[in-house]
Amino acid sequence: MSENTDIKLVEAPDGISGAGFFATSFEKVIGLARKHSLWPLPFATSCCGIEYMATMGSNYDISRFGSERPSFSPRQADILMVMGTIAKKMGPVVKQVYEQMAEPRWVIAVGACASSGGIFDTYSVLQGIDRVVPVDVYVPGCPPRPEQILDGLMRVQELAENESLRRRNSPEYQALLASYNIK
Amino acid sequence: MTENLFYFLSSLTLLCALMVVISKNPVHSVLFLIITFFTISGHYILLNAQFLAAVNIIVYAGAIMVLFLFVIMFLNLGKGSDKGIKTSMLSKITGTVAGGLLFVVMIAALKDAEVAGYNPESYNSQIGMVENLGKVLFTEYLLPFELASVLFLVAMVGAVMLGKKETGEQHF
Amino acid sequence: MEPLSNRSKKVQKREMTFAEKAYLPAIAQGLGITLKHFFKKKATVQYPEQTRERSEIWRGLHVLKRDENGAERCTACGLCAVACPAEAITMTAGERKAGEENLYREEKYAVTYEVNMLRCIFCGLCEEACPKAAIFLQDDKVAPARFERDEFIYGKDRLVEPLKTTETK
Amino acid sequence: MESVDLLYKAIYIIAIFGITLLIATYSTYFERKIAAFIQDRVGPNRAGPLGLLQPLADAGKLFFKEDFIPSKSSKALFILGPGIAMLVATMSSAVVPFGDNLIIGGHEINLIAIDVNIGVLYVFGVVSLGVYGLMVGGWASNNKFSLLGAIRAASQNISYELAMGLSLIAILMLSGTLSLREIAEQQQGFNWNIWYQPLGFLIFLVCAFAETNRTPFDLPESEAELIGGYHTEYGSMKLGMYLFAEYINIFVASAVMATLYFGAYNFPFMLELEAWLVNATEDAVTANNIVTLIGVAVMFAKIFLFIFFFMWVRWTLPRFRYDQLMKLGWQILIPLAILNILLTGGGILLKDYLF
Amino acid sequence: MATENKKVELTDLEQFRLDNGLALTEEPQLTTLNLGPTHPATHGIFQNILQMDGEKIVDAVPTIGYIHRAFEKIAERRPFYQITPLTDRMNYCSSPINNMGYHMTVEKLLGITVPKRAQYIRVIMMELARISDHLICNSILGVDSGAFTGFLYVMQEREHIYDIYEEVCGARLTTNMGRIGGMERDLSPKALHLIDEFLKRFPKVWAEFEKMLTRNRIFIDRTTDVGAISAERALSYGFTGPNLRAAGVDYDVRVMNPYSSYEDFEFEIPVGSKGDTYDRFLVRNEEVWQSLKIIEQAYKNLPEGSYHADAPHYYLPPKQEVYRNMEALIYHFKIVMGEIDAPVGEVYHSVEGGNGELGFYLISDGGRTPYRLHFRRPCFIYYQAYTEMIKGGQLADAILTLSSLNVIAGELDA
Amino acid sequence: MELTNENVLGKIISKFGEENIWDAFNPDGIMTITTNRESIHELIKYLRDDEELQISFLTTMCGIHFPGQGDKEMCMMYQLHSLRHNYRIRIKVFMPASDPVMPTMTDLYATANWMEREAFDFYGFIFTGHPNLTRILNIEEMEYHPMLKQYPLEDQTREDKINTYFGR
Repeated sequence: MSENTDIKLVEAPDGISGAGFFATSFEKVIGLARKHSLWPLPFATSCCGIEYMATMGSNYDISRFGSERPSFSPRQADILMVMGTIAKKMGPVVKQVYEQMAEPRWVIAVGACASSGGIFDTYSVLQGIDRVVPVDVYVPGCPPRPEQILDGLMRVQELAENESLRRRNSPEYQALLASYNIK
Repeated sequence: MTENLFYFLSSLTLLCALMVVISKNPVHSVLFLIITFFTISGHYILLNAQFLAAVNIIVYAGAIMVLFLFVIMFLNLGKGSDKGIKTSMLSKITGTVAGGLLFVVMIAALKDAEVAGYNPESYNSQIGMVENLGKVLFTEYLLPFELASVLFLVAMVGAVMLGKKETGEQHF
Repeated sequence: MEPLSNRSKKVQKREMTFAEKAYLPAIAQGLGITLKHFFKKKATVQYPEQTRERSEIWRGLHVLKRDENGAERCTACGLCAVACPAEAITMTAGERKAGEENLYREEKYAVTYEVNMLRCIFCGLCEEACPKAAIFLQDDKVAPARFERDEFIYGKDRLVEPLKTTETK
Repeated sequence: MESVDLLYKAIYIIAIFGITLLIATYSTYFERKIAAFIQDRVGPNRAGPLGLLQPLADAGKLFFKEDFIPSKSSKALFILGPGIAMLVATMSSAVVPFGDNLIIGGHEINLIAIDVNIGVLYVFGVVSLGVYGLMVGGWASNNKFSLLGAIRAASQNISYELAMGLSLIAILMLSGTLSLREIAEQQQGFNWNIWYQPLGFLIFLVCAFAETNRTPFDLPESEAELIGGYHTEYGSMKLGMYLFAEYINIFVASAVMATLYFGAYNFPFMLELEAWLVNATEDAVTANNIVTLIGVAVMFAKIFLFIFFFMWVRWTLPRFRYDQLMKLGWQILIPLAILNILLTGGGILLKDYLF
Repeated sequence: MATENKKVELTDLEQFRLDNGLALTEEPQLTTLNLGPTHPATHGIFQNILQMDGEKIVDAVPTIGYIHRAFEKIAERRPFYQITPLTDRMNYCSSPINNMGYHMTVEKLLGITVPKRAQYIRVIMMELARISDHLICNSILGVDSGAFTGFLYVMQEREHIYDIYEEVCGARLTTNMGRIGGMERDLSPKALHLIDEFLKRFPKVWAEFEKMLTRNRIFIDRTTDVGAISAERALSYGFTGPNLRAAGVDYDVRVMNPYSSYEDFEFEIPVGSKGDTYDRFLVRNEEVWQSLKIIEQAYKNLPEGSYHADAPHYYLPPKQEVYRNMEALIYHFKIVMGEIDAPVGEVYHSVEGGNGELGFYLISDGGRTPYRLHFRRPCFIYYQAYTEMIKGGQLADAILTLSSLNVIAGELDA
Repeated sequence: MELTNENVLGKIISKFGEENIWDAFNPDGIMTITTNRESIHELIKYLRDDEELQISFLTTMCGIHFPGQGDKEMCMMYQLHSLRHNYRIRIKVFMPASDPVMPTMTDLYATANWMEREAFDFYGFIFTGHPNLTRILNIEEMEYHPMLKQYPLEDQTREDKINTYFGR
């Protein structure tokens, strides 16, 4: 469901296809830029949101990663950080926010509730946001320590750094989105 | 060069002025009007009247048109802006007649007008500069200048009176 | 309304003085405080390189303990699964066969033991419920973030303490 | 004008443009660093050494982010908005004198891009246009939060322009010119306008904060109320341009304040230093150039101090409410500015009368 | 532009129009503004559909339930001791108060008396939780009014409180602290040391935070007369806690119905006069000082003794006993399986939560789980007054009112 | 007057009669009485407005479901508090599941509004006269009242759980 960077498809050698050496190193540069400028959209609904505040706080300081500018407008955000329980009433909202985000976009499910429903296996709680949006990184914990949230962020940085500029146009990605009925 | 610039500016001015009238969307109209003011300021600069150019921009483009835009933005809120305004046949006819008459009057007025020439020897290129302008305003045209300021005062008082809402309403 | 108890105390709320009305003193004071912090030592712990100290009883990642001989302590009694409010623990029990005494301490042992780390809320009730001191929440490890949901089902391969380090920490 | 002069001028203009952009770019970095330091944090430090590549990373990311235009918005205006904001912001640094004359190969070069004799009015006019960028963008987004932000921006800018203009008039009365270069020249040495116009400066400072939409006047984009205000719907580089424009505006405002009130490139004992240098090097040209270069450095130091002040205040104060903002502008600052004019006029008369 | 900000006196006609969903007058067009569920200032998720006349709020329709998690239903399916982690997640800003409140409720049902030492430890923990709750609320009020920095200053102190929690129970936020019948472990020397340090350092930080905002005119202007509610309306709306005290009623559960030895401590109840946002801010500020005072007293007079009640039927035996002693092993199994033979009955117990009277209404039918557990959640009760409080104010006021009410979505929706 | 359980009960019974107030007991220091839905509104109004009692604070109210108890299947609990005298009282009203209709308290206490909506949402109580009796916490489309004992707690779509492991 999410993109596994460990598995690399065999690519045509450089210079044969359109993307030559220049293009790939250019991609690397953009990957680096993206890596260091991931603006989060803190979709904080409950307890994990407080831990996110701690992550923003002086002791952990998410800004070291270039991610301290929280963009509450989905248009400007790069990562959707879903923190806290997502009830079934809220599910469509998450999806809508995801749809409003501009590519490239990543999703982190922070904490047990967002990832799987956690302790709340109840009629009203969505059992994991991967039922409505594709999730790239899961962070376990209830709530995770700020270190773990930063770990999750670094995981996304890995993804952002190694991602091809064309991945978002690839048929696999389109199929993934289609499976979530997004656009 | 200056001449070419003049023609360019003039055509732009006319075009934009026309667009002000033609545009369906009032916001576009206002924006074209702003460009018109800019081009007029350009003319002022060509005439070496920098002060006038700057004041024109500050007062008209910078303040008055902002207010226009402000009001129009409010108006556009509820309804779709591009629906167009339905005009009755009668008003179309009267509009045409009135416009035609104005056109005739203008032609008549301009027919005998003479382009004022200037004497290259006695022409003072600094005439549009601030100092000269100030001097002229405060000596030769002092009375009209002061009268104009009274007019402004009256207008201001009127605006305050109009802007003051009845008691009980929220002011902001 | 008259007071209900004799302990009430009105919060101090005085009129603004002229100086306060002029905004500037309070602004200057605020600026002074922030400037003081500007030159203060920074509180940040640079996480991946440095880690913040954690308490010894921090409830981190689970581990299945071995006893001093290296045999697994768990006897698959199922108390942890019952105590888990998130229902994250599943296990199947098996009988110990002859010759496996060095592997499992008791006659019954957990053939499979899975903790769903995404469900787990790290409340520590399993540790408390375990009568054999087999399951333990470590203070020096936390469950890491991962890309796939399946990777969070921790089986015995990842839960059981490696053989070499038998002493606790 | 000779072609060499023209060449130098062109180089200078390009340099100023470049410096403006560079400073704006790095303002984002410094904003983040200063915010972090004020808040006991360390701030971005992982992109490049000390995080110095952070602005480039942001720019790179913004450039390659999906360009998005809301379906119901007015497309042309949506693009025009950030364009205007950026254009207007970059225009205004043209009349700021960053230094005195440099003499290179016998050519005297004014370190000012265009020396118009209405410099103050030019800045004023250009700044007053900046609001169109926000208004057009906010309106075109077809989002109520954006619209509210745009409306707030418009009314705030109009209101504070008045007080700003009035506070400037006192300066103009003192200096008797509209040219920024002449105003700068008049503040020779330590004879800065701030000593004569403390109240005027205060008013101007507050208005500058309001005009650049910085805290405590950042209502148009106040995060807590309006999410992003006028730029809520903007992503990718269009957002970048808005942010950029804001920082350029700060830079220009700082430059103008330094010029008008803090003696621009002048520093104490400037003449003495030049005289000493002429004695020491026995070369008036070199001496002049050295002093000019020091002057440029002093000017930038002043600008940076102001930029720092902008950021310092940003991370300290709460913001006003809309009606309080208007009240401050109309009922306090404008009367104060008028009072300031009267006082200045009285002072000038008194001086003429006594001496 | 005149700039008065008065509450609007509506004429009858206007009221009629308002009641019937009509525009107030013919002229101003009302705009609908959707505040939430993911608005940055809602800190948690609830929605308000505002009817705006320019910047003025004419009407608001709140929608809640965006993180309804069915606590009460879960509680009917879990043994008593497994409900503690649930209570953590209600008011997650001050979980220990919830934990202890719940434990005291069950203890009341089971008839256990907790030794003094455990009660004092509980008091320390609860007051720490209150401090952490109030400091989040007040600093967030600063953030929403634009002053972000103070928030990060006090967040550092919150980290220190977390450190203490961590030393006491092993978690930072969702503490799961204490057990039915006492604490799960005694205060370690390190915990005592941390509390001592906290008592020394915190007053300076808090005084500094107060200095940044309390007498700043921008802040005073922003908060005075904003979101005011009279004592009568507040009582009718069921307000308790700081929000009621800001309106001038000195109702505090700690004083009226002391629990956990609160009668031993000297402290005052700060009250406001107008019930506006500034009052709420000041009351919370003052309560932090009072809490500090309580912690100081409890820490100084911490009695010796056991940290848990001597109730082998309900309190887990120590691990060492379980390995050796058959009886202890049986109790251990019974308690973990939830077969503690709770008596039939119903109890109501309330504690002064971070936000007000946090009540637990527990009905037991003698089974292994509660038959019904109803939480009296103060946030749920406050929030319905929100509409009334923001009507006639401005958008910016609404935001500040919301953050000063300290509505926590987890508690609101349960 | 010092409020004690006895004199409060006496006052109430003398006002409303034995036939409307019954089952008074004291499980946890808070007197619990049972009344019927005809007198509940009057009773709460009386408690609020009586000069002596001043029981004028609605602490909480909640529904309870006792399946299989005939016409006492649904219960509504009101808990009131006199801040002046620091006296709490609990009132219960029972009714059959087929007809969970009660008068609303919104005209007496503003706070009753959402509490009643919650009770409606959870149990399906109908409060006659309530200004806006709609679901409050759950989605509008929900077809049942989830807190009734017969409905399951768990999310029915969850796949990663094997129930046999948990013995529930």
